Amino acid sequence: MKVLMRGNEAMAEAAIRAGCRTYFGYPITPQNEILEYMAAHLPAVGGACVQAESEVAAINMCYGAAAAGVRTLTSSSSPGISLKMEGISYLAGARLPVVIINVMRAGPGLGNIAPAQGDYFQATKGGGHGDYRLIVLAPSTVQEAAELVMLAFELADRYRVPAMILADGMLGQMMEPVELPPPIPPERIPPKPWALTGAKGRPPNVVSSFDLDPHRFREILRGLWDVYRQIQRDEVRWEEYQTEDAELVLVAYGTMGRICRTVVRRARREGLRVGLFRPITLWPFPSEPLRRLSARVPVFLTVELSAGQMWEDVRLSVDGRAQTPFYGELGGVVPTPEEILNEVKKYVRG
Amino acid sequence: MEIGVVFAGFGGQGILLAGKVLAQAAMERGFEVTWLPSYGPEMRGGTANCTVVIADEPVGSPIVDRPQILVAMNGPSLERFGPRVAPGGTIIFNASLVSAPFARADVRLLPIPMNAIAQELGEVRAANMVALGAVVKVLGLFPLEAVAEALSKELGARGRERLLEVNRQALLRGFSLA
Amino acid sequence: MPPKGMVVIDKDRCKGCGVCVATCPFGVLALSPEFNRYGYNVAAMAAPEKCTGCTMCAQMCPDAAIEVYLYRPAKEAV
Amino acid sequence: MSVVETKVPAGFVPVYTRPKALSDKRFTYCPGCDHGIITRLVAEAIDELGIQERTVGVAPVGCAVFLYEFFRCDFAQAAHGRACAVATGIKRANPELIVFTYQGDGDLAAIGTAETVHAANRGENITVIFVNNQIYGMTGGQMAPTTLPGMRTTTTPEGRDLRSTGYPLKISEMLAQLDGPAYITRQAVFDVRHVQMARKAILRAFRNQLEGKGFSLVEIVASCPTNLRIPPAEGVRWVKEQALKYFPLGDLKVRE
Repeated sequence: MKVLMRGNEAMAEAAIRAGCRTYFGYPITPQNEILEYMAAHLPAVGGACVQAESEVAAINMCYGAAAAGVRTLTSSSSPGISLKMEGISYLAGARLPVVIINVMRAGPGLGNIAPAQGDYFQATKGGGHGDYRLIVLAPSTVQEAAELVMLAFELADRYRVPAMILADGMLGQMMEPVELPPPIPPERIPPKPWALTGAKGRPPNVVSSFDLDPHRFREILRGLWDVYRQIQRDEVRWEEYQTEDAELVLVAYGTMGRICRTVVRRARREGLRVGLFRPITLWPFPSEPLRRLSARVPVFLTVELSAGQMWEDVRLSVDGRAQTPFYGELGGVVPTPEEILNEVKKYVRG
Repeated sequence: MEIGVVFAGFGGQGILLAGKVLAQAAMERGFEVTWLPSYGPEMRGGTANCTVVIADEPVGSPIVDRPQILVAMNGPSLERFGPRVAPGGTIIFNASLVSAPFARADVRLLPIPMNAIAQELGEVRAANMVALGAVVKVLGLFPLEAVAEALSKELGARGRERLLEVNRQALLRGFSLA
Repeated sequence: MPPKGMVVIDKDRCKGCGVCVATCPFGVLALSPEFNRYGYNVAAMAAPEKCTGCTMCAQMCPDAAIEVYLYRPAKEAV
Repeated sequence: MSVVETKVPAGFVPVYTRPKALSDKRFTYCPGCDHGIITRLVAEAIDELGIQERTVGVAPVGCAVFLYEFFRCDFAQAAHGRACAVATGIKRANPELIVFTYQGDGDLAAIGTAETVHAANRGENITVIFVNNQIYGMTGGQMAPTTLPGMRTTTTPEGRDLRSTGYPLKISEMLAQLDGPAYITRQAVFDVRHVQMARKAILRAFRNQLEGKGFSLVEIVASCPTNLRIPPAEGVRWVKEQALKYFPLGDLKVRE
């Protein structure tokens, strides 16, 4: 059954359905509904929701809960995610599966609360200190947001890495019909023999990101990067729309992806052969499919609510085989389909 | 087909609710739909607005620069959003609160004394439903009953069934005036 | 007659800090001139006959290196 | 003189043995460091309450960073200062676990002040062991929030100047003002009598958790002979004659 649901609330409900039983967060617009939803609904399923004293505390509470073997979520918006970065680096180092939702707003600094995509670098290139990556999933509809939250818990557990949902204020605040996936039965959540459950009948478990011996630590990180390579091989997700005969492919993610879908439809109506390539996993970035596409598409127009961040990954993927112009907006301004279509028309003619 | 409707007014006028009920009704009638509120630092007493997009294919942007329909429940909203309404569109404005008529030749201007009607019905907070009734008529996509059903769901969910009847009346009045 | 008590000091844990030596009210312990493998002059019973098994040295040991025993032949028989 | 008595002659029975909750790992603390006594007291409390198989420790950043190697129980290594937040997460995820943090003054009273105060204020049902030795030991003797007035450290080479660096932070007094905590006490380990009192306090702090009483914190005024550049055995005098002037011992809050 479809229900009309706000993006933030759909993501929160999806987390509960994914078996998330602890949530730690701190108020920041435009994602407060996640914290509020969890406060209202987690206790009913035997879970715990704590409004933490800071983002720093919240992410470290997640660290504890994940170490205890329980599925756990935190959410915030850009400035709050910056504060969480210390903890996120520790999660990556200690191999803890935590799902982090970033409902992006415009920055840098306090910026404003309007939708933006300026945290792409932070999300996909590490963000915190050290050699690590996050699985980064970018939903473009409320439906997809719910589904990707559930997937994020699954992937985080499977690979023992933190995973991030990179949404924005538009997606968090909008309501859209959504068909919520059914709850995951507890027995389908994989056991975690490494978790801190009390050293009963087994040697003690230690959750740590600490190793003073460079050679031993190198081996640990090599193991981590083996996992990352496996993720890069097996978990790349993207969507192509009308790319078959396209003379220009728009590359956009998240809410810009859905707006660009409208652009494609309008362009096609005008006889312009335009397609859309929408990365769903921002890390791992779908470089290979984009590279394949670049063998026959002459122009890739990247559209972002930023000064051009994903654009760098697009250019690395296309690697000079096609033109790679950029169109972006800053400060929380969202371009209209008309504006993007006008940009498209600089490169293709009907 | 993709129609953008903007509801705008003071915080507390039921702007977000009116939009949500419209979106709910459209969804129940099989349309693609999005609802996007203005979200800002002000909680009460400021301005509020929301955008509903109703379409027959997946909605691209939930933000609408040129809405086909504007509901302006106060003067500032009319001034702010009135110029943005697409040519050929409709501006439904609250004649109870807006004294200076908004002049635009390329749109249909629909003055409705929303507060006066609601007060007459004994529930001044139902002014938003008067407006919504008018929107449904202008849209012409589904019967008023669809909105009444959605509203009863919404009010039921909020434990305010007693308000249902007066709100139905308000919807009817708005619908008949449009 | 054997002493009332005795201590067993884990040679490798002892860091020769001397806290036990300073603590012992009966002068049982002293730092030995011998090194353990970490290079510390470890504590040892210099006057074992004076040990009462009071456990004060063990309670003060910062390395949990001292175990204390009491002479209780009767109890053992029981 | 024999260096080590390895064999226990017949007729001797143990009256004081190494706690079972400790692993075989040698402590990595400096010679004479009070950390070793405090670590052992925690292990003794775990033994006495029989909770080793349900205890999860949270190790800090500081001289006790390797704490997880010293215990035979599950452990999480926390980021600097975040131990109380990590402990909160563990406890909320699984309230059956007995969760304790073990933190120094830099970790708990500087970078982790917020996490500590708010865990205390929530009455989080955890046990916090707070080792206050008035200095950053692990990083080489810099000024801590609890550094005494006039005390020389590597960052206060002329002695701590109250006008520019403020006063020793009295965490226990601060926390005792809150309604949340169940038990706030300040202890020391400079002699046997105080070790025994500290032992009782730690035991009580764990027992409080078992009984669901809420947040319990045992501050222990300690010395850092290495960074004070004094012989280990003189740490006793330091604590007695200097530190206790600013950090008087005793219970600051006891909620029955």
